[in-house]
Amino acid sequence: MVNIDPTLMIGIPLFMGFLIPSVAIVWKNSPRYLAGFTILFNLIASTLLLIRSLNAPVISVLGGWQPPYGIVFVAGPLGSMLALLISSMTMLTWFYLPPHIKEGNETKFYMLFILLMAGATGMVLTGDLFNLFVFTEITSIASFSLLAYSRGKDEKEAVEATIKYMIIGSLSSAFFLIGIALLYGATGTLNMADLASKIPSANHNLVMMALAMIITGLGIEAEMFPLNGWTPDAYTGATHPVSVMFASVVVKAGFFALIRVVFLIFGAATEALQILMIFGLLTLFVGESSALRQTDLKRMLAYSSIGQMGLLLVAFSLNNQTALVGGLYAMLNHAIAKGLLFMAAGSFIFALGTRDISALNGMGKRMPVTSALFTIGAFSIMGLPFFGGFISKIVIIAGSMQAGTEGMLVAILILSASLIELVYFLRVVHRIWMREPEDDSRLKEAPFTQMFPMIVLAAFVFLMGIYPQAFFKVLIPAAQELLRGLGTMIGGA
Amino acid sequence: MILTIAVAILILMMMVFAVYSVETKDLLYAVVGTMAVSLIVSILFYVLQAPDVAMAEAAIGAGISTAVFVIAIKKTERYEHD
Amino acid sequence: MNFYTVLEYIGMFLVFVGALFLFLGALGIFRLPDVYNRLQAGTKATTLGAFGAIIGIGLMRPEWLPKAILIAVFILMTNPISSHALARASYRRGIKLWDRSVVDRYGPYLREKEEKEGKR
Amino acid sequence: MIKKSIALILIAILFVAIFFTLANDLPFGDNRTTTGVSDKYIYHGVNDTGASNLVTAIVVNYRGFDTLGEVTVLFVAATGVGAVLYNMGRPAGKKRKKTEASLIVRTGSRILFPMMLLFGAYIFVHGHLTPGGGFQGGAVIATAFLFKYVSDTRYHIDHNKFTATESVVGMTFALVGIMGLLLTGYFLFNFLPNGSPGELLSAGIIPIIYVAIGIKVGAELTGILDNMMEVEQ
Repeated sequence: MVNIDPTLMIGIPLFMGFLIPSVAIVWKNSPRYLAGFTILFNLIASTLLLIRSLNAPVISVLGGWQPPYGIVFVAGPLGSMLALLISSMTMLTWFYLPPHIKEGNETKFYMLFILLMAGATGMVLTGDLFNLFVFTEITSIASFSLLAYSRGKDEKEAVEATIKYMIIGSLSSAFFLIGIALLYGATGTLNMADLASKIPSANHNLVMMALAMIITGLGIEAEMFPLNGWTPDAYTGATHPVSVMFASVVVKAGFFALIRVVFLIFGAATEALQILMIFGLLTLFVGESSALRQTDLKRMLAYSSIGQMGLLLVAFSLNNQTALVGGLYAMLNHAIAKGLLFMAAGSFIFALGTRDISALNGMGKRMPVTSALFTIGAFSIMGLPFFGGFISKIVIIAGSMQAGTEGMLVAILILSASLIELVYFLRVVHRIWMREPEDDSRLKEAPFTQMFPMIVLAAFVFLMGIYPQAFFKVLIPAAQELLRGLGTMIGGA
Repeated sequence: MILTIAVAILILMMMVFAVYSVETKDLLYAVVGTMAVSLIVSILFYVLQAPDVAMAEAAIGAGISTAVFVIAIKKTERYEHD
Repeated sequence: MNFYTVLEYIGMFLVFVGALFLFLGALGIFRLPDVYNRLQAGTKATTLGAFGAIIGIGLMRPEWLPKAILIAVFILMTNPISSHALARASYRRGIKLWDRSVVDRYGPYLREKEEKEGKR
Repeated sequence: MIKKSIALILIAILFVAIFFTLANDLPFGDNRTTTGVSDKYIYHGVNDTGASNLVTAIVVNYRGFDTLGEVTVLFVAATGVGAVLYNMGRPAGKKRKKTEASLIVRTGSRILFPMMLLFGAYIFVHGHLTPGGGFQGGAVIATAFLFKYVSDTRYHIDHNKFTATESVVGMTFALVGIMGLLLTGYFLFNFLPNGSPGELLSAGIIPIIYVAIGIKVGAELTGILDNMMEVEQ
């Protein structure tokens, strides 16, 4: 088997990102194909990486400096699974892109698109804290810039959302950077494994302050409750494929970074987990109940996404293997199903020209295929049986049973939040299938290039609901990796 | 000793300028305030024996970004509204 | 007393003179009444002051002399140009002269030029 | 008013907490070189990398990958400025006539502009020997272009040439990394000889990377300025 070095998954996209603008001067249509080629390369590389990492974690040393002196890439099962998720979601979004990009801007859009992918991939693969910061920066700045590339009448809104996101995002990176500086001051190292071994002997106050700073900084990327002010505007203002990227790539990578710092470096610091649990529950309820009130389709999906991130936080802060597997399963399911929902919603909005939920009356008759796909995504998020969301919620609740009385309370809260979800998604689904349309004309279905990614995602949603064992094969070692911590994995190299 | 006092004075001045540039309603003055902060920061970097960083801060913080802010203010409005 | 000691004393003297002029320039910026007068102090005095200080340092450490001369030439060019641009910009923005100023050649020149352009 | 005072109180609490933690637990200026990775950088840096400027040794060699990332951040940010300004559109009307700069400024700019460019180039070419490097040199180059813009109202950069330069030097950086991977199995490995520290041609790949970064940063910052200047016309 060919071994592709994980660093190439960053190196090639960066190279192509720099290449695209100059080739575009000569050959105007090249950006799309160059970007597609790059994403394909990453997809293949991450698939191979996942297969390799199931046996033993793949470690790649940058510049030949052994850790902790240099930067190191560590691809365990969890990291490579997320890298695969990122590259495949990017690939599917690439298919979905064409009509949604403003003419004349393709070059820069595709460039930012693959740099966003490279940044997110770097975030999940790197084993160095400062390197994590650098990739977080690339990801978030690429997201602001992509957000600004909106089209049509949303332009002004998009610029406003961009500026909002930009201010909050730069605040988040400042917090993150101060946290890293404090950690470096307390321990004198930046390598995650080395940090994990040195933190127990470091100054407790400093470490806790650093943890607070880092959670604040990354919580903004991960849509944690008091820090998620940018989310609804960003999702609404962005052009539809970019919303997909936000929901399934950017936020997931940010969330993973948060979890990794808490689990791997701080060894699941129990105080931190308590706080994360409270914030997770708050995020869950605030997100879901705000989604209930929305009349704007994309805004509703955005708030639902916040709620789901809260669910993930709760699952991870339960800190046992079952709950972790459930959380990872929910993470996968949310990335896939929310991506599907945003794509289908994008197609609706593209055809109708409005984001209002009330305009969806009778869409089942006007755009049957897209409506069916939307319904599949909605069912999965709600957690109906035979869909991925069901399995994830069952496993999380099973995990919460292991956590005693506190866990019971959590399970009840998760179930009641699911009930709210059920209400607002069913409302939309009801409108789509049961109401009579005001205007009976058939709308044109999305072209095949757009339909294809949605069908693939829907197939995965089904697969996740019917045959979860296939996914558990990867997720269980991934959860064990998280619980065991990174320190033992590299062996203090 | 003298160096410590000088650094303390510089930090104090930096805080004053920072608060001023946040509080003032005239954005042009706010930009001048941030420029002063950058300048003091670069002097501090130099005192702390990081000339590389000091150069970067002086060129980017006090030079380019001030220019960008001034151009932006010229294109929009000079005074902040409530 | 060898050659380098003499150079060092000359350098010290130049630095002293430079510092004096810099001080006078700073005093002028505080004490003079309007923008244009302050620019006078802020340009002429400080250019000479910086010039003296830099060349003086160069004489004290002869191995730095070439760099010092380069810096001095650079200051000699940039300082007057920037103050010129500042003064011109402030005049065009309509900042008034001090009420006891004696002569203003730029104002009549500008008006004449505007009239010419108006005729065209 | 209430909001503002609550915010102020919160900030004050945060400030006190941070200040006392730092003052007690992270004594300023302590010698902590023995605890972490820094002793390796300090005592073996010159031998390992051949760069007599240790900051450069760390930034471009030990942690060169971070620098590649930072260059990308700047690249993306420059593109983002373009995107935001492009969407903001052109505010209609109110086109003030620009005043032509005076003869003195124009003549001065003709002489000073090449000197400023040269100074910027000096900073990044000597990045491995003296303080400074690609980012600083690039910023100086951008200042030179800013000066050109101020002194000559009709001056414009050629966008295509700037884009091409930017992407070629960016690719150079990435290629150096990929070549290291192909030749030795490590991304961004220093595959050139170190030479003797202190000479201009030493320190392996550092000068190549710093020249690339300098040109790239200069082109990008100039691009940002140009975007800001042009949005109205």
